[in-house]
Amino acid sequence: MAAIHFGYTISKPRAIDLDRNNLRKSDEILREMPELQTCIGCGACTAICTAGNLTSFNFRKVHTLVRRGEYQGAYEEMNKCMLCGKCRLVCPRGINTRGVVMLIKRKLGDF
Amino acid sequence: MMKRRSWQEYQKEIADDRYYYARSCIRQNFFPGSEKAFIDILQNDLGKELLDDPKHSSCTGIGYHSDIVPLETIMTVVARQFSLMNEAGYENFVTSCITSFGIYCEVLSTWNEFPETEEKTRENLLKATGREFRKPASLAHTSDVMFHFRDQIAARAKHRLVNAVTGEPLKVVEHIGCHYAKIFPKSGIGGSEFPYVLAGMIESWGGEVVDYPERRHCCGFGFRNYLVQANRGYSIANSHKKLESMAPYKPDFIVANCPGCAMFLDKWQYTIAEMEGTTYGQNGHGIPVLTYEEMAGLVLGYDPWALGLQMHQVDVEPLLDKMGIEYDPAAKYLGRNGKYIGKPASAVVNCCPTDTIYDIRE
Amino acid sequence: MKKRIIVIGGGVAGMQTALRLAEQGVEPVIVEKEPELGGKLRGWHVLFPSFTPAEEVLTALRRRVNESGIEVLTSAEVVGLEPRSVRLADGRELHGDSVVVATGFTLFDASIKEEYGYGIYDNVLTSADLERMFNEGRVARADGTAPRRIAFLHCVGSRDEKVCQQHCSKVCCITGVKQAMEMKKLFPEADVFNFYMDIRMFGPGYEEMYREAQQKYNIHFVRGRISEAAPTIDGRVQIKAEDTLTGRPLRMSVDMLVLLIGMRANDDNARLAEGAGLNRASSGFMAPRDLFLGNVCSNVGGIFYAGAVTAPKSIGETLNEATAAADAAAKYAEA
Amino acid sequence: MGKYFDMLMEDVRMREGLHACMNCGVCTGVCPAAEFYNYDPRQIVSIVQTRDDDAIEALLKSDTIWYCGECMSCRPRCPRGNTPGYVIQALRTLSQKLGFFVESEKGRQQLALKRIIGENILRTGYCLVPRLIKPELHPEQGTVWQWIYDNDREVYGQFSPVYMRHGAGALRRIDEESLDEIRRIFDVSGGSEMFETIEKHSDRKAREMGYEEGADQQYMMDVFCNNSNEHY
Repeated sequence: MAAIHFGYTISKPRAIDLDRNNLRKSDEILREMPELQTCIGCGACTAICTAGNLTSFNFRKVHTLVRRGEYQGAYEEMNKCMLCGKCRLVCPRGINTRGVVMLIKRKLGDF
Repeated sequence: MMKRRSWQEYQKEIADDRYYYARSCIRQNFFPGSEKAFIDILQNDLGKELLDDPKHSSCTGIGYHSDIVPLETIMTVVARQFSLMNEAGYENFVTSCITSFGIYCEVLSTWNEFPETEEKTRENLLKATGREFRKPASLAHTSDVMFHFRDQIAARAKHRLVNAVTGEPLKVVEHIGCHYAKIFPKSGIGGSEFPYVLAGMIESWGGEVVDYPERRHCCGFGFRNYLVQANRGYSIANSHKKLESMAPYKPDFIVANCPGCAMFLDKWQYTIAEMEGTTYGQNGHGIPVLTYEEMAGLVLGYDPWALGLQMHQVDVEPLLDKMGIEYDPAAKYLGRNGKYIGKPASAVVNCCPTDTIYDIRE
Repeated sequence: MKKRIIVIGGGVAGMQTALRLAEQGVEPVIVEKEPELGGKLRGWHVLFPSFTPAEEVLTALRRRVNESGIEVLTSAEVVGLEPRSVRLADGRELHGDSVVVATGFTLFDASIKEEYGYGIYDNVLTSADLERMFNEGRVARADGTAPRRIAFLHCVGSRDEKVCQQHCSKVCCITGVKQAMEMKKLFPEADVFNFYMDIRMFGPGYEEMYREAQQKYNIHFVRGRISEAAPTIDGRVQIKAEDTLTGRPLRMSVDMLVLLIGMRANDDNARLAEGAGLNRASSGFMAPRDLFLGNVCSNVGGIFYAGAVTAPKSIGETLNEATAAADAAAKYAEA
Repeated sequence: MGKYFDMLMEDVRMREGLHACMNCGVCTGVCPAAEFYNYDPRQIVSIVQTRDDDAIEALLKSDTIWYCGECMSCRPRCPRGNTPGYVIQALRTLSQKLGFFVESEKGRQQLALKRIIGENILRTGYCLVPRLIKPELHPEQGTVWQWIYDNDREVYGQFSPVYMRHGAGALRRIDEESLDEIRRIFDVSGGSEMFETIEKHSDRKAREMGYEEGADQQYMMDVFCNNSNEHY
């Protein structure tokens, strides 16, 4: 095949594709910490987040992505967390958010 | 067959005769044979009157959707087209382009919703050209007109959209083109979710419509996303997504409403093959893509090369063979009066036979 | 002589109104357009948040109506009303001392939301279809197999200007949670998703039920309205939405898509309102005289409202309101 | 607060396209651009409806508003009757008027569009003509297009009696009088002014970026071809 220089390549889709994503890790995480499933997406954790006020870290977004099987970069993101624990104080569902950070880091260290 | 019923709720008045015809930038460039076929079918097969006015122009819609032509400007260009139509004594405007059709719908609706914009347009047109205008009595896309006469065409059919050997209906993917009904669902036959304009032709002429997951997805033209080379990854990715989604249904061909979509669904098959070696279609030589004029022309027995099917990148011969259409393979790439002008270089989705006769039955 | 009050509609609201009237020593007459009493509750399976069988409530109400000797006209459609009379489609005219309108609502026709392909694609069903399946004891995909992945979509025919239903239908959120739990009980291995914009848990025990659905049943909630549904080659349904909490498009195929259809105003509200000089809200539902001190009264003396004829309501709320409406109507009739 | 919002609201497309968004995401769910770019039309509408000047100015200067393909797939679905695509069109128009478009890679591409499509409209009366689609700039058009391009008179001559000549038919040359009318329409309705604005700001930016000749052919080809790949 003659190599033609097109000047671009086919863009990769960025939709979350739940037919393709492997939810095994996500299921493991939810099994260890079922309370995470009770998140109502209110965003209080992210609003109060010390790291989030200094960096682009968005705890709600990252753990939601993990629950959808989107693990890429989650470990690095969770490393931005300073483990101050304020999020746990504000969570209206009483989720051990700090524990969620630790758990995701432990489970997804190799992603 | 798809359980489409809702289309009957989206009907529109389509004029029976006397059309003022507006050409399409993309269709005349890539499918000049389709525009010719439309005129020939209307005038010769159906005995209708149509004016091809040399004074009309582009609607400038590609410029508008590339955001370099302002709304006020395009409204005035549209007003000039209407003025030309008035001058010629016509009142049924038909346009050969989906982008244009969307533009005309949008302009008429904007004038209706915001009357001050119509006033301003009249002022601009008068100042620029000394012209005045009346709005058309009816506005249609050329495919609407073809749909309108689908039964007459079926009655004169020389070929049907069926496999000539097995008698099975051909499986057809229809692609509507976003601006046909997504902007103004009531302006398209069948509305925006289950448009019936092409499906109606396909069913009338013996074929079977394929519904597939990404049926409603955009071809990916995206104006600036194709026109600027740096952005073409978006454009090809969207067509790629559609082709991947339709491939498992093994369609015999794709028919497109919009000339841009027809061109992209054809050309991107070539590019995808060159870029990553993926080919579609039963024999790995691509899924043929037709315009609806070409589809109608084949049904009516027009010669494939007179319809301009040689201008497609993906070979159409497998489809012609399935339909049992006689054609001269050697005449495919000839110039005017049978002049030999060389042939395109061969590619994965274009076998470009030099002396072989293409026959899928082998 | 006993005062006589005409109750239009023999659903939950109408039956409870009539029972209360009878209790107060008034003579009610129920006018029902269907051949039997029960209204929309017929065909429903169990009620949130307690999973009480609908049949239990319905049977009790019917039995009491029967035992109270309340006069019931079935297959009788009302075409016009005044404070002291009601005109039927067959030309009959009924007279009384006041009227309670308890004509309820109409379920939204999901096929109007064409992008979801209801009536076109197999395995796209409505919440009402699902209740019927529960009642029939056979919940399955069109080909008879068990669903392994189910999506519920909230707000179908509610909060949607495109279909002229701007109001919230109120009960669909909790219905979605309830049905998701029922599905999970039937198909423990299935993944169940709820696509929502807001989860409106307005009643006692509802929020707790939502939490239980999340934690105990592992039902997934995705904040995003489904944009479209399309068929896949293997007879499933592909859905697209935005996962708004991550800001990314989300796509998946499911074995079953359940549309939680909303409650809309009856078409004949307009005609009844016009004939009697009654006010309607912009949603098409009848408008009470005011929303606080006169919420079971109409703007016309002698005409009262009970239940979902004025707005979407739960069964419990409807029963309470019917009692209030009966009292107000009786008071008017006695005066 | 609200200056840019008010300017946007002068555009009828904003009045038609933005009522009140409830962030349901149906637009993003079907958006072809959201599928392939780091792009979310819902968030654009959400930002615009805050009316916050700083936030809107940042949008006007960003790549974000240039990803949309204007397919309008968002329009028939919005439960609030909004059209995010119209909001984008209004943002783009304002970004060009204010000269903010040159502050982003994708925005700078407007110069190429103006020079390729815009000038062709004034020259020929059509957005594109075969001679414009040069195979070296359009390798994806494939081998057949190359053959057509090389033999245009022979190929088009079969379908049009007037290829590049006056008269009625496909790809004809439009008469001068009509072309003059179109040019005057551009003059009186703001089209020409838009072209000049794009040129002016592009030239300024080109010099700022170190193109000594300003927005020359080299600059145009660079904006046409270069992709930082930071958009996904």
